[in-house]
Amino acid sequence: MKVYLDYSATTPVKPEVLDAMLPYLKDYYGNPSSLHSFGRENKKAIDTARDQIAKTFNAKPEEIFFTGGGSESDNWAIKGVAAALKTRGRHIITTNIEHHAVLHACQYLEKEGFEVTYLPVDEDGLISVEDLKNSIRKDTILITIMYANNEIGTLQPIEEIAAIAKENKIIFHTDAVQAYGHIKIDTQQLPVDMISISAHKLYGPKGVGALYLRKGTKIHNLIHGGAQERKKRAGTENIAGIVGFGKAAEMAYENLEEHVQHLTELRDYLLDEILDKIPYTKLNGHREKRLINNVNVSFEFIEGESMLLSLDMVGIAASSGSACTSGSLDPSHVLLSLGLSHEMAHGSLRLTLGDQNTKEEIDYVLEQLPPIVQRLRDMSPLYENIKEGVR
Amino acid sequence: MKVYLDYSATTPVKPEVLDAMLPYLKDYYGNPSSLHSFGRENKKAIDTARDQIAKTFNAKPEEIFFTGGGSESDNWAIKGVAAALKTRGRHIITTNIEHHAVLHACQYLEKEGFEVTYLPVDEDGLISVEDLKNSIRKDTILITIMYANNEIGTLQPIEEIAAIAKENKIIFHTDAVQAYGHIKIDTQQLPVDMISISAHKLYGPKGVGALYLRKGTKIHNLIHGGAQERKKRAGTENIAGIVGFGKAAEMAYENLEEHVQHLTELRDYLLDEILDKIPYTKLNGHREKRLINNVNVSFEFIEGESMLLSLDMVGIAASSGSACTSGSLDPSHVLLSLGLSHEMAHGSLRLTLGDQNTKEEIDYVLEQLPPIVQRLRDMSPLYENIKEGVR
Amino acid sequence: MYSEIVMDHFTNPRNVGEIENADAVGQVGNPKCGDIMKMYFKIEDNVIVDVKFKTFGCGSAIASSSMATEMVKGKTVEEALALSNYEVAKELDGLPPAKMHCSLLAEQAIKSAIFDYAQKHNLYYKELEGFDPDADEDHHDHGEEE
Amino acid sequence: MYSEIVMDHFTNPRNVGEIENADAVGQVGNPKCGDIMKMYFKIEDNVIVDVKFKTFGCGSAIASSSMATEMVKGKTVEEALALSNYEVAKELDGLPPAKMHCSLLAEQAIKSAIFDYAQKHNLYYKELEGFDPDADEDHHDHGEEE
Ligand SMILES: Cc1ncc(COP(=O)(O)O)c(C=O)c1O
Ligand SMILES: Cc1ncc(COP(=O)(O)O)c(C=O)c1O
Repeated sequence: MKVYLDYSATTPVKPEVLDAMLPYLKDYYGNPSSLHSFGRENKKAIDTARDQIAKTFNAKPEEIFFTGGGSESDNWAIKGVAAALKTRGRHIITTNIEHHAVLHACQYLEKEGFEVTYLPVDEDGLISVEDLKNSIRKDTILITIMYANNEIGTLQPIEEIAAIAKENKIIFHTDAVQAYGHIKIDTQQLPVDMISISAHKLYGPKGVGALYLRKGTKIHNLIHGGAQERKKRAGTENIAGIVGFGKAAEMAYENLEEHVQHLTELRDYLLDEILDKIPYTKLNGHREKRLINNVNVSFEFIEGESMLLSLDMVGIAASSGSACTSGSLDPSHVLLSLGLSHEMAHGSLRLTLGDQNTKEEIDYVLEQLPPIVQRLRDMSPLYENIKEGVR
Repeated sequence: MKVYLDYSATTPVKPEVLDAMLPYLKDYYGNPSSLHSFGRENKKAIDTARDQIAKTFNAKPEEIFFTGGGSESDNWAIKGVAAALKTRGRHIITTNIEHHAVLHACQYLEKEGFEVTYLPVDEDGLISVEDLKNSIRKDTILITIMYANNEIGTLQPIEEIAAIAKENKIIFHTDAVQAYGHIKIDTQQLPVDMISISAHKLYGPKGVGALYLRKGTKIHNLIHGGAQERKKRAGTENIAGIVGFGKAAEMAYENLEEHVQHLTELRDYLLDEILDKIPYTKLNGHREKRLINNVNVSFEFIEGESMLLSLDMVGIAASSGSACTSGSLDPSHVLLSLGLSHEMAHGSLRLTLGDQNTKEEIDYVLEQLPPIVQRLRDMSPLYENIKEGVR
Repeated sequence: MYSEIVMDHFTNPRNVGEIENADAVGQVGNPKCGDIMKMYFKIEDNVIVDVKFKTFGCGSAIASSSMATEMVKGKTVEEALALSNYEVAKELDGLPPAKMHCSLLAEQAIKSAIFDYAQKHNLYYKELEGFDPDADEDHHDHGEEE
Repeated sequence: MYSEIVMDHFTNPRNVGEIENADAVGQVGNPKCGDIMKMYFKIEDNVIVDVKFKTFGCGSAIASSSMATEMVKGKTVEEALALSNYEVAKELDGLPPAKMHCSLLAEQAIKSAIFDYAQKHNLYYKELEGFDPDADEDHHDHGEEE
């Protein structure tokens, strides 16, 4: 049995999405900037995709700009606003648990003379709204706080954050790469100025993303050049990718309720059973304020990569915040920010669900996982004392 | 009859390229950064594509970095080096006839405190090597000069330019988006530090490009985030696009000689016949030092867009440097840099050939074009005097 | 990009040509901007009985000339002067934002021709007050498109 | 990512466990870095006659422990001391660059156990000069990959 439980890493392209894309990889190859018939069709296709995505945000099509992915959107939003407003101020507020695309962009700006406040999070991964208020300064030009965390699934109090930003007239960006497709974001209700999204997280193709940019938001380009994307993002458009993104977004929001119910049920089942069946296990992230498809737990005494390898051998695809899975020296900065010990962070397992998952698959995981954990614990020098009742 | 003669704008994806891509849009959907079997396949596919492209440059695979297109590559190269070396100097040398991705990136840097020398070109579109030498200053940190011009097809004296850059220890970047696939660039011979390329110009997909970055070249990231592309370009990889790019590059260089011969013959035939058949017509760009697939001519007394529309109606896809085709106020900066009058720049027609073109198609164009030009001239107030022999 | 009516007037432009000994000739635009329009009127009893044009320019410039000449034919000089570029664009079933200036050029070509007529015959038209046929104003209103 | 031999040793690790009343016990690594290796030796007549290990760590750490224990079993103490991490990695048919430190950890676990043995029996080994079993050196040599 093959069970893919790494949907937060990336998703398969839905057949309908691929079908929508294929004509633009075959017959409609003209450059959308061209005048002739070969190009005109493609211009229309991009407009359609832009409409599809704008609709999911209850936004205007002119507020959607296509990019090469979520990382580009994040970098553009953050560096673009920083560059545009640097004479007004050089202070940025973000959190400790952002995706690296945000975190490393902010760290880069620090080297270039900006100051960044990294808000801490509590043990569930939530920032404190009070902290946010207190960190605002006269020279704060940007608040960038993710909607949903990619590792632990925690959802931030986005409405409150957006309201605070608005009250203080500070541009507010949210990395919604993980939230998009699971949660309805209404830009008429939520005073957010910029939203990053990425197609491959919601059954669209890899290498295409978008930035929602509220009309009037001051920003510099990240990629200068031709007049594409209303002169804000140059480069011949990835038409097939954009068409696929539009279709995927439309499909996600057409079936949102069903999708939410299905995944929430599966997630709760999986999570409760794991916590019930496997001792010395801890949930990471908030129990309620979490993505509908995210299960993240730490198993004491064992390390994540060896768990992933063992799961992979029985056909289960998952991920972990262990340093050993990333080639970095430290385990996940997100898990450490929750106050987890290095050991517990190394022992984390992330299972993220998707529309294709079934109860049978979850049962299979629940059958395979406990012996794997036990086998690794039996091999672990950290487990010795436990068996003997000593701690 | 449908004749596509706008291959420099973009090319169709070759069937073999699409075939190579499809598995990565269907079955192999894992994230290459993932440890499990779903991800591992994709990591290998990216490595293969990197090898394929490295080979065309006679370079090391670690010197190839995938991007979201030619524009991103250009922006990264220019802004990345500028940022990395700004304490050493703030002077950049480029030309008047670069693609907007280079030109606008440079203009942006000017606003940010850099100084840019834009080398002029002669009537054929060639820079003077003497000019280049004279413009070098102590604080020059980057020379960025395109290999082949996208509008007029002129090839710069790249070997000499690279040698001068090397002699002066200045980083040299070339935008080879148009040259790649037509010309062999050997990085063991040519001392170039950075090369921008784009897949959709050589029968690959849109929205994927690459930057050749010679080992040791100092550069900052344009897109920060995850550890992809050896930490130099973040973002989940556009695997299908990258695989397609690799395949397209391999195919282009496998058949290079044949391709060069075929296109050169067709180009010369088309060009000579046009100049022969249609009076008051001028070749734009250098007659010999030009891309094998580029024909660019100006027809006096008429405007380009109306030509394109007329050609489009008989199934011929072409492009023009007229302002009326671009929504900008001025006609092509490239044509004006050659010393062309606005009128002549507006009257330009670019026909760019590709592997699929046949002699029959060219004959069809040669049959359709003269009456179109004549009809528009007959409507033009600028042509009145000519008919009467007055000028 | 263009409406069917624009394409029709571009493909089969009405009233192309010159009028020998025209009563009024006007020319606007310049090659720098990529469009020049020249109009010739035959005027009898204050009525434009014939009209011809020559245009150097893009598809919408040609179509606008063609449509504008159709619209003023048979009209009185005053009626012709009252014609606005929006009416021309409307009759063409709209023009892309970046191309609206082409219709303006047509309006100005008409005014320019009537200016010529007024000067020859020492006539005064309120609508031409302040009109300068040689003004090289930036009539471009190119949108951000593309 | 891993060779077949690594996967074999990860899936069926040799010598997992503890030795009661072991002659030598050594532990290296710390949970911060994500790997801890503990080795137990039974030594008779200067020969390692039995060896067991426990490892908290990634696949290559477990495989390295398994391979290293196989390699020292039956060797003299001096021979065991001479074992380098490169030999362990080589026997495993290579390790990814980012995982080479796991083989180093195995080498150090052996040294640490022998250090314990030397201390208990007041023995001197040239190879252990300067060896500090509690040193928390940054043995990571992660590559730039990923
Ligand atoms: C010379 C040149 N440079 C850069 C580019 C930009 O490439 P892309 O459209 O892939 O961003 C192009 C083509 O559009 C080009 O012709
Ligand atoms: C929260 C978050 N932000 C940004 C990204 C980056 O998106 P992409 O991989 O499309 O560049 C990801 C996923 O990788 C993510 O989960």
